[in-house]
Amino acid sequence: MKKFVNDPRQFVPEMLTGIQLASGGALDYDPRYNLIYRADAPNDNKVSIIQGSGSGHEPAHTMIVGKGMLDGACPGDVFAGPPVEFVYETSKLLYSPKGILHLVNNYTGDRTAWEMAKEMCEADGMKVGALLVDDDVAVKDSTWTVGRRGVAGNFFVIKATGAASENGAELEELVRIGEKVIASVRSMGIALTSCTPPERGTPLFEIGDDEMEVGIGIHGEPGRERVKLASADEIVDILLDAVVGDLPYSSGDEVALMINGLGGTPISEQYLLYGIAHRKLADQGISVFRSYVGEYCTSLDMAGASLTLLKVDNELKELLLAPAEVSNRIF
Amino acid sequence: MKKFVNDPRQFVPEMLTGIQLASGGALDYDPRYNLIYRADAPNDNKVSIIQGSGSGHEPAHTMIVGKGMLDGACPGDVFAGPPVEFVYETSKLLYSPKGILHLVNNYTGDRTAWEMAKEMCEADGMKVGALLVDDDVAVKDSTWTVGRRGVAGNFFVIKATGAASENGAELEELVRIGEKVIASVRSMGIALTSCTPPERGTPLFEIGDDEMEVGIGIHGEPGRERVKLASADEIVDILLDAVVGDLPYSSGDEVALMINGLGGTPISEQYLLYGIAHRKLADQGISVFRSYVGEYCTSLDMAGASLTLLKVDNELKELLLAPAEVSNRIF
Amino acid sequence: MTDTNDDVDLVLRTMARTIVDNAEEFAQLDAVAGDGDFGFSLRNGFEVVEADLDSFDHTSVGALLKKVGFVIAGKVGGVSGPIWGTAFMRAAAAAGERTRLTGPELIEVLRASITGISQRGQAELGDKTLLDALVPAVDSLEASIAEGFDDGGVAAVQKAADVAVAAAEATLGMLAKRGRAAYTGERSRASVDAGATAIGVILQDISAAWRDSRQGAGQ
Amino acid sequence: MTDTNDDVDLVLRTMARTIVDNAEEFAQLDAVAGDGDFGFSLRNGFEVVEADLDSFDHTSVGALLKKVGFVIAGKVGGVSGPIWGTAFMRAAAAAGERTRLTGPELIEVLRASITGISQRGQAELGDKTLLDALVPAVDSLEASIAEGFDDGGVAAVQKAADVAVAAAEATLGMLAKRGRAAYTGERSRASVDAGATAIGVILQDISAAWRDSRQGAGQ
Ligand SMILES: Nc1ncnc2c1ncn2[C@@H]1O[C@H](COP(=O)(O)OP(=O)(O)O)[C@@H](O)[C@H]1O
Ligand SMILES: Nc1ncnc2c1ncn2[C@@H]1O[C@H](COP(=O)(O)OP(=O)(O)O)[C@@H](O)[C@H]1O
Ligand SMILES: [Mg+2]
Ligand SMILES: [Mg+2]
Ligand SMILES: [Mg+2]
Ligand SMILES: [Mg+2]
Repeated sequence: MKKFVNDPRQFVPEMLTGIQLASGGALDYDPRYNLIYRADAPNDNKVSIIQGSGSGHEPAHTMIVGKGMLDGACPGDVFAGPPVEFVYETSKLLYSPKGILHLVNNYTGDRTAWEMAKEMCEADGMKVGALLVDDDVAVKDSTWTVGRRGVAGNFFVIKATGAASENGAELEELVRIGEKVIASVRSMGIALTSCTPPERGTPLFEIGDDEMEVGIGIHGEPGRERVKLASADEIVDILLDAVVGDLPYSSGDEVALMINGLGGTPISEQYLLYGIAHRKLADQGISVFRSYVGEYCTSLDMAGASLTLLKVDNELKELLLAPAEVSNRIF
Repeated sequence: MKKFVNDPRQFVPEMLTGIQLASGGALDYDPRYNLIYRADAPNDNKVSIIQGSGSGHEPAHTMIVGKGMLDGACPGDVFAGPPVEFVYETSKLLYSPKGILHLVNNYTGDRTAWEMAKEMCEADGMKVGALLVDDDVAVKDSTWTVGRRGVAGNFFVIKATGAASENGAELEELVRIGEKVIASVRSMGIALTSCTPPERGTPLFEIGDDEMEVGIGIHGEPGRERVKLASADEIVDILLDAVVGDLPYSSGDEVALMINGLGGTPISEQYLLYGIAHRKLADQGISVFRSYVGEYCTSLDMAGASLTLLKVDNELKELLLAPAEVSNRIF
Repeated sequence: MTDTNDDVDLVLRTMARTIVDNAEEFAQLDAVAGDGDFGFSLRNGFEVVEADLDSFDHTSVGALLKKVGFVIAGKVGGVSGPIWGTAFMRAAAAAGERTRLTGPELIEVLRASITGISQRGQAELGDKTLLDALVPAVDSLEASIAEGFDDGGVAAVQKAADVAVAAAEATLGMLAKRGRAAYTGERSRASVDAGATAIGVILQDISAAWRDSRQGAGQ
Repeated sequence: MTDTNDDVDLVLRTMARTIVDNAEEFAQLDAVAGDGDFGFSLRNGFEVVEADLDSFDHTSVGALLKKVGFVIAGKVGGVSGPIWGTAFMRAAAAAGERTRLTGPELIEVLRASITGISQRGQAELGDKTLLDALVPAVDSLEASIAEGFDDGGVAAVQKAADVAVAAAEATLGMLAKRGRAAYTGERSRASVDAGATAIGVILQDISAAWRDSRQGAGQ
């Protein structure tokens, strides 16, 4: 296994320690619940916003805790949603009199833990809002399925609700905004390689040198189908067809366009994909309001990328442009 | 080859097109010289700062063009410094009456091209300053060697001179500041895997599953030595010993600490390394003024990381904290 | 017949050991169509159960199982935390303050677990989850208890374990409707369910421990 | 003897073709201890030379070589751009407006190239660069010219090419003091220098083309 790691079972705690130390005092770390939180949270004047899925998707979500984003994140182990206890205790620790918002990615593990914790919080008299993120169009959505997965589009839910919360919005308002984002955001990913959880030490699946997984999840679970490796142009076509056709997005729409690296794909390739996608969208009359290129929601060291579109209106534009500060920064 | 690419020979132009399109009008692109530059450059009221090494090190340097950073970057092909013509023409296009600053990484190819171009510019009557970045302690520095390589420490040279230039500093002042940074910054890297240039299509070197390259360069050229894969703790020890011992940095020093991912190593591992390094430095009485964790100067898809220390004084602290805007952003 | 509480203790101890010992193998089963964390997640809870079992409140079956449920919900992530946690908590509620359970009472407790899992996971029999091994095993045990036995249940438990293993093997070819494997659609048919397989392995070990305890008791 | 300008054109054309054809191989040689771009970088320039050669100013040897030098400096990145660009520009300056060069004049032009490379790269003979093949080849040619020949130089060029190949092979075991290979220290001894090897390959192809041109002329 080619990783920078000590004891693989300490991978998550050691990473979280690094996040805290890198924050220059902006963040605190509670090792009992894998919890990274704003040193100034809870803030009586704003609704607290928390999230926690599996680890291994960094920077989501522990590295995007900060002003205008999350107040706290309490992930589970690599690719395992947090135990109920993490969520319940985090909710109590970060509870604001204005309420607390649970941002939940739609996986059965995450959902059940967050639902159980929400019930426990409400039994304690806490005011809890919840949003279920499910932007991955690779998964069929119907009442008898487990529904779509939450993937990179999650970033926009955090960004929008985080900005609104910073402005003092009430819990109901945040839920409305979050639901608007969720209704307007769609994603799909393609993997070129598998990924290796530190404790496992070997790739989660084998894949040929000339193959790729279309509609990949972010946990090394296999994708929708395996096909021959294609050119960047063809790959963008596959992604755009699936994503644009789903909402659908149509001529005249303004969108945020995100190319998200899955962890092992260099930024150079991500920008190459971005350029192609931007031009192909323009050809369809869909104009990009703002670009997002980089790693937002990864799958450990997987080589691959996902494409996310968010249809924006004036309210969302303003929230996207609002300032924010996270530990995962450049300057 | 597991890459998002169309014609490999168009890799660099297609990536640069993506950078321009993602910039929302902040950047322009001149395909004749692989040139990405600020749409508002040259600015008569500030010295222009340009750089250009090989491609394949993104975000360095084309993705860190912007306010408070570079005015332009004109890289060559993957791992090849720019032809003289790129540098000369870029210098002319971005020339400001206050002068132009050439930031050069110390590789023979880069240096010769930039020196030739500088002579040509000066023959035209232009005022040109030059800084030679050589922070890699893995390479022995002596008069009969080619000298140290310029690696991730380069970021700090850009950040400091970029901020000062934005404040209106004169060319001589920028050279002084840059030289101070260069005198105070040291780096070393370790690779866990090789990297694959798009046109070549196969890794530049073979490396065993239980091996790592210590003192790796950023072009897939082999490192100082190949040793058995070690734990994250041991790796940080190797890096810190080499880097701290070189300047040397000593108890009471304040530093900027950078963990730079080489392209294929996920951000989770980078933060894990950061936490270890931060604590080990504290043990030596060296305190971290500010953290930098992420990809700053990569080697395509290489799994690996480098550690950079910059000793800071009040002047450098202020320059590091000054605002900056680049296309490679999170929000 | 020994005290039920002792039996529950034995079962928990056996189960915990099996899970700790098979963490990698169970994780590997989950890697085929899932995300490879199943065994590691379960272990995070059951290694605490194993280490701390002696200190848990043993005054009643309900008290003991409740504590186990809390540990699981506190330590186990992913779908397994809520699923297994709920299973133990519902069993605890059904067992209540009793220290002895009759055969039919045991079945009632196990049924409460199953209902809990089914509700929590919104999963039904045939959805290709651990229920597909657990339910037939409990059915088998119920039938054996109804028939009656004079070996302390040694054969009945073994039969239930065998039924579980066979049922787990029969998940090969099934379409996953719940869990991460469901994302892969038709591709999920190519592998067995990790949770169901784990139930088979755990029940085999419980059966062996049960036999040892009964033979030990008989000597 | 044909017009020198025609010979220069022939040499340039041959060289360009060899470089384009061997781009991957030359890049591979550079990958061992360097960064694997050498062949691709050279090709970026010489494919333009090949495509546009007819349109270049052929009024003098100096004019032709100068244009080639400009193309190389404009298109070739890495150390090879300045090195090869300088080599052609210095050769151009030495050749000047002449259209014919005597043997000794040719050697003078080649020496000017070598000096240019050496100055530009701050490299000396023995530093394990292309100089280690180029210098002995030019030495050999100079000696052959001094001895005189009556085959239009066919044997002399072949001998120089053979000397270059042998010298390139002899870079195996040498310690690299310049170029990226120098970063690897003692490890650099394990491979031949890419630039020197390329010189050998190019000279062999030039020799073959030279022989064809002279035999063609002789028929
Ligand atoms: N909705 C569900 N209801 C009941 N059991 C489930 C459900 N989903 C998955 N399982 C069981 O849990 C196992 C996977 O557990 P685990 O790996 O911890 O979950 P995940 O990684 O998907 O969060 C599956 O093999 C299956 O037996
Ligand atoms: N300083 C130097 N002076 C002369 N020739 C050099 C020098 N450095 C390298 N070379 C030659 O150039 C070749 C490498 O060229 P290239 O790959 O383009 O350079 P790089 O990738 O290091 O910029 C080497 O094999 C060597 O023959
Ligand atoms: Mg999981
Ligand atoms: Mg190079
Ligand atoms: Mg799983
Ligand atoms: Mg090279």
